Amino acid sequence: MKILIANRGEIAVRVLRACKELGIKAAVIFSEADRLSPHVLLAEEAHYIGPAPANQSYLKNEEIVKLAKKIKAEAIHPGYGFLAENPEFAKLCKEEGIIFIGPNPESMKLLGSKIESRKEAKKNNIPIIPGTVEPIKNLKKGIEIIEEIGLPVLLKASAGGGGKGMRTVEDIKDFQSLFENAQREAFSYFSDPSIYIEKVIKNPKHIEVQILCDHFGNRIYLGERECSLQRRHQKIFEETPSVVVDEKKRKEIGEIALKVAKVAGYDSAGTVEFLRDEEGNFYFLEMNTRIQVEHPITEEVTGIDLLKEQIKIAFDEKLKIKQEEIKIKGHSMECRIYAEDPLKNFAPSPGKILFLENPSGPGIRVDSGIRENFYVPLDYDPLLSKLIVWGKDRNEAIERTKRALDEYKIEGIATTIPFFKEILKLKEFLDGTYNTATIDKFLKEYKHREEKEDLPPLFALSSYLILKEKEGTLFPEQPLSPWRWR
Amino acid sequence: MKILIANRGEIAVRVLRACKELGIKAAVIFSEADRLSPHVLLAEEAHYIGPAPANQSYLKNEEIVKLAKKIKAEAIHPGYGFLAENPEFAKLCKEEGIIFIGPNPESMKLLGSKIESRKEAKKNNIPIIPGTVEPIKNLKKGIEIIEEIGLPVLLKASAGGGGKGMRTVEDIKDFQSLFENAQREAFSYFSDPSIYIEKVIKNPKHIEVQILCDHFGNRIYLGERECSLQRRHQKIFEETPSVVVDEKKRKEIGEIALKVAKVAGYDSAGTVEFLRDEEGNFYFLEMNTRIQVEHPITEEVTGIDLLKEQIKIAFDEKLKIKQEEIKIKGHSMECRIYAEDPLKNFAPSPGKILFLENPSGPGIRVDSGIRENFYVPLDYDPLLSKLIVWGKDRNEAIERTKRALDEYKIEGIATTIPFFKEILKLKEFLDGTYNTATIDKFLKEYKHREEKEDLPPLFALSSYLILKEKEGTLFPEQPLSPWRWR
Amino acid sequence: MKLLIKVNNKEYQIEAKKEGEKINFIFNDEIYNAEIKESAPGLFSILFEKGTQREILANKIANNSFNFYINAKEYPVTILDNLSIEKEKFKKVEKKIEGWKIKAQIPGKIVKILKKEGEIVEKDEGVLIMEAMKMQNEIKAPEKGKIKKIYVREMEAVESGSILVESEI
Amino acid sequence: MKLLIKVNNKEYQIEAKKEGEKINFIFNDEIYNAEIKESAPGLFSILFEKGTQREILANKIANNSFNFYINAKEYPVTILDNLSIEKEKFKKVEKKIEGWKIKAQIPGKIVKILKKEGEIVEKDEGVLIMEAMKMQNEIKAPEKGKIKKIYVREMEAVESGSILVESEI
Repeated sequence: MKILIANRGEIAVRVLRACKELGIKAAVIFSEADRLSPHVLLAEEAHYIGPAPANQSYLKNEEIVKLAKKIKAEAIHPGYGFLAENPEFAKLCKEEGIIFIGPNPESMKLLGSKIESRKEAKKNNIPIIPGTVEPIKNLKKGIEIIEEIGLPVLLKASAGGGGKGMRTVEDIKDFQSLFENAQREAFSYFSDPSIYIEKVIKNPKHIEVQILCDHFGNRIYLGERECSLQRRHQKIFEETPSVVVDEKKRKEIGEIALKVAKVAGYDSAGTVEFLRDEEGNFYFLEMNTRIQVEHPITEEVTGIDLLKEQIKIAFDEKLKIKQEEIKIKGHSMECRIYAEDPLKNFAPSPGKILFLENPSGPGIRVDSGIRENFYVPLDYDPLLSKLIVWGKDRNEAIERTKRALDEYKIEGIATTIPFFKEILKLKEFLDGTYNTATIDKFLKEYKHREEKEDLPPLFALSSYLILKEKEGTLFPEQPLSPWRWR
Repeated sequence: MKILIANRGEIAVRVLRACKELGIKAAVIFSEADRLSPHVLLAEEAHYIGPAPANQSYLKNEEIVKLAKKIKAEAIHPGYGFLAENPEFAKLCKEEGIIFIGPNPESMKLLGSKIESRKEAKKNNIPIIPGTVEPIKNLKKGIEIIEEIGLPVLLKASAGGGGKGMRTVEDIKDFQSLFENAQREAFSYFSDPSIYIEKVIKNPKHIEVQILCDHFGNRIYLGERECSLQRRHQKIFEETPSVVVDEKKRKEIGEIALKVAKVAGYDSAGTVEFLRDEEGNFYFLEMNTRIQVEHPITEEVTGIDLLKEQIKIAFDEKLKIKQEEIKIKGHSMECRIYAEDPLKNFAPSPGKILFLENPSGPGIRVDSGIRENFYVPLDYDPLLSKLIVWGKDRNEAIERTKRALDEYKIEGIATTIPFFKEILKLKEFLDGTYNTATIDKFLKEYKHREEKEDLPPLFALSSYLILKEKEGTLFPEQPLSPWRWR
Repeated sequence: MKLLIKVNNKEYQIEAKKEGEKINFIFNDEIYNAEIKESAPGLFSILFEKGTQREILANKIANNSFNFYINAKEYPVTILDNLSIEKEKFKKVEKKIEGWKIKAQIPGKIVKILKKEGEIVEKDEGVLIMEAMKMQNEIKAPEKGKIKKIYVREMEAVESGSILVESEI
Repeated sequence: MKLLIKVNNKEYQIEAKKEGEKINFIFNDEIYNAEIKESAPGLFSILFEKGTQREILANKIANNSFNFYINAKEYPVTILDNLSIEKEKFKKVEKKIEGWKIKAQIPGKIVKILKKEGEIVEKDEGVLIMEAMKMQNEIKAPEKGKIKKIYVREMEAVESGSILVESEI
């Protein structure tokens, strides 16, 4: 058996590992920018797919399927991002007789549409954020709905995305002008003036449920992940269990998640996302039809290898794990290490990794897509690696994460490692009350802690290098970095 | 609070990590050979202790205690080896008001003597290997004992060690000459002709029980470790649970282990070692009064950080974990990676590590004392690191270990990594029937698997380098390694 | 020797002496003794007499100018000795006359140019938008100035360090 | 070009050609095409046309002589081209006349010398005992011979590669 991995970076490495443990051969693809990427260097088979830009390489669905057939791979694993949630690609695979490791294209398509899945959820009594499920076109209907669900509300273009045509209504007096405004913008961007109205959930927590569904109607949930630490709606840190979810709530949202999967005919590993309001109500948000970046923390507390389960399901195996066997043991958290400079407003920091030392020891796992001497390209997502930590309780997990961040040395480019060291001291983090707004609020006053104790060693080395240079005992001047030969 | 770590290599790193997670400051010591060892580079405080030979550095008990007092450390952690099981050192610490992180000197002394602890065990109805507990001096008494316990038996010099004065008696006819022989040799080496007789346990398994005992009489056991894979009586691989230990047996030997601890007044983390014969009988062998090399596999299946517990106990904390809370989850195994060349009869292979890549991903932990560019000194134990693997069952643990060994790249010196890849294919390993003789038997016909598939890449690179050299496009000749600048 | 060390644009003055692999220096009236050993190319272990140990990666980016990394934290450092201090002062004067230049900090693509040559821009006003790693960043004017020259066009790919925009006064 | 490659003392003959970073070679009547890229100093990724990828560390130990490492496994490799092949043959003849030499494979300490100069030793008979990393190893005679010279004393520390004992015939 052979699987073609149609991705790059840490997730391609993760899939490689799962294949190896299952005794399945694996081949990877690489763009011009990735010839020397760790996912290639770790693979025993690798194929060039195109130039650096993703639309000329990792997104070339037809070439990828053609390659799979050429090298006699039975299946394609899409990872996350790129082609992972593209129903057309899943369909193409099916038509060409290649197993797509993910859900069937129909359920993917349904769940990929926020509006359709919201409708379907409402029909099946799954709690959704109060508001319209059909687009509205006139003011009067809008006022009726606001009277029903209360203020504040969010106006969203039906066809929208990227915040275009979005308005928040705090006061009913402003509704008319904001509504007309939103309609105009929606029309000018999408040629469709229809507008949705949704209640604004204040300071929500983002909590999601991991599920596994096979081709035979077996479905289980594997507990939740709290992903409320977000920078501009991008998750940066996740943990499980959530401080606000107890055994009873876990069962409740787990069963809702399975209902979503059942309604949609879902048959793979997937994640059902919820928002939780300050009163503790959960609302179905959407379902992600892929393996997620943050899947490892669920693996850590359940002991179940989600990648391997996902692959086995795709190969028509029956799910052997029973719901009652799922036990959550201890606590796990993940820090996403990005090539971004926290001191420069998180500007991307591509470049060469001059020194790398991964943390290890008890409870530490690093899922990484980099290594020393690797040049982080600027063409793709800046996720370098994920620091995944397990502890017997939340407190031990926090102490270990701190310890591991101190050990973790990615040097030569700026990363989010120093930023996480500060996050872990935040009161809202420590007491678990944080929500999706916490990080953006914190960032307004963020800077690295001034490490006064770092000054003497910096002075010592500065003096050493300059005096050695004057002595003429330093290596001769070189165009790049004389103390860094590689 | 501050702890002085009186050790080096991976165990010093392990203790550093535990201290950091507990919020305790830590300082390390280093010999002349270890100025740039990872345990020093990872520490925030380090002190030179003496020249490379251990008896001038890591064994200098008085200097170490003096240093601890000078830098205001409250406690010393001895790791394993060096001063870890030296009751004189433990006593010295106590006298100087420094906490020795280990048991009280009296229990250490009692358990350090094989003969004394065997006597004490017999007195307390703890099963020991049949034979004498008192030295015998005449032939007649010897024959009586053989009649009682049966052949074959081992004759051992009371004062002995290192195999001196040891004889195996298979046939009673040979007893007289072998006995006299052993006596003579014992007398010439140790000036003491007394001899012990012990039954030979054929093809034994080596199984040990981890325990934790505090200063308040609380004692728990944390399951067993099977350490039967040994090369010349040196453990090289351990796993837990043992294939031959079930829940009932675990409780039985666990309780025997706690009895040993109780009898000896033991009050720290420790390990009670047993031999298991082919009929499934367990015999108490000895107790190790330190944290052991193989402790991590117990941490993996119980979720308990043994180092942190050991330190807390030494600081007079009460053990909070109850026996009934200890649950064994999944399966864990450890490969000891040594700087030894399996193809050259395991000759030591000190030298510079030119390339290092540690495995990671789900279920993988590496407790390591090395890094890239580190020069492995020839003055100490050749243990480089430990590959520790967890899987939800034995099968997953094995598959992961194989995967991790394939990922693990220590290059520039010879290591036991390729050797483990072969061990993991052994029938006796896979079915769990292996015993302490398995490896030595296997080694007689051992060689690395001839990897025919490695030849084409070797040829490609050979051609490339030689043709590049002829072109003159290779770097100019250098005294050491022109393609390896560092 | 007297050294002026700029760390993160803050200036510190020390007096340093080197003996073999040992460095003695005085900072804030305190004496420090450190031994320095290279643990890997470009990596240095600094061990102070009292036991403090830190490992630093030194990445030289120009003469007397480094990016140092301690525990994955970046410290841009410039070292000036007596002579260089004078030169630096002179350069500062020169610079004042010349106005400012904006260089690309990272390689990327110019997505949009927001100003024209000849336009006056205020401090922190956006001048152009650059994209790298799927992220767009607005590049702002470091000081008030009049745009003298724009060296790039929209959709142009630029290398790290290349000059994008120059002002006068 | 014809090359003789010795891997683990087994000899293989190939015919190789280099074009840029690409290597074509023929081995056992099969044609291989590979692209070679240096992923880190001394590390090379070999990518064959059909997709096979392997990474090799090359540690040069002498002219035309390397220790290669694939997946942590050491392969001592010597590469001989047409010209070198002749030289090597000549050297072999020379060697036969000279008897053998024992060199230290690793640095260590001589613990005990078991033979005297002038003594005849059989193949695999112990000549001396060396200690390194807490382990003692008996060093054996590679062939039968008469000991001509012992270069070391008991308790002497020796470097890797230094000659310990030499025989005649």
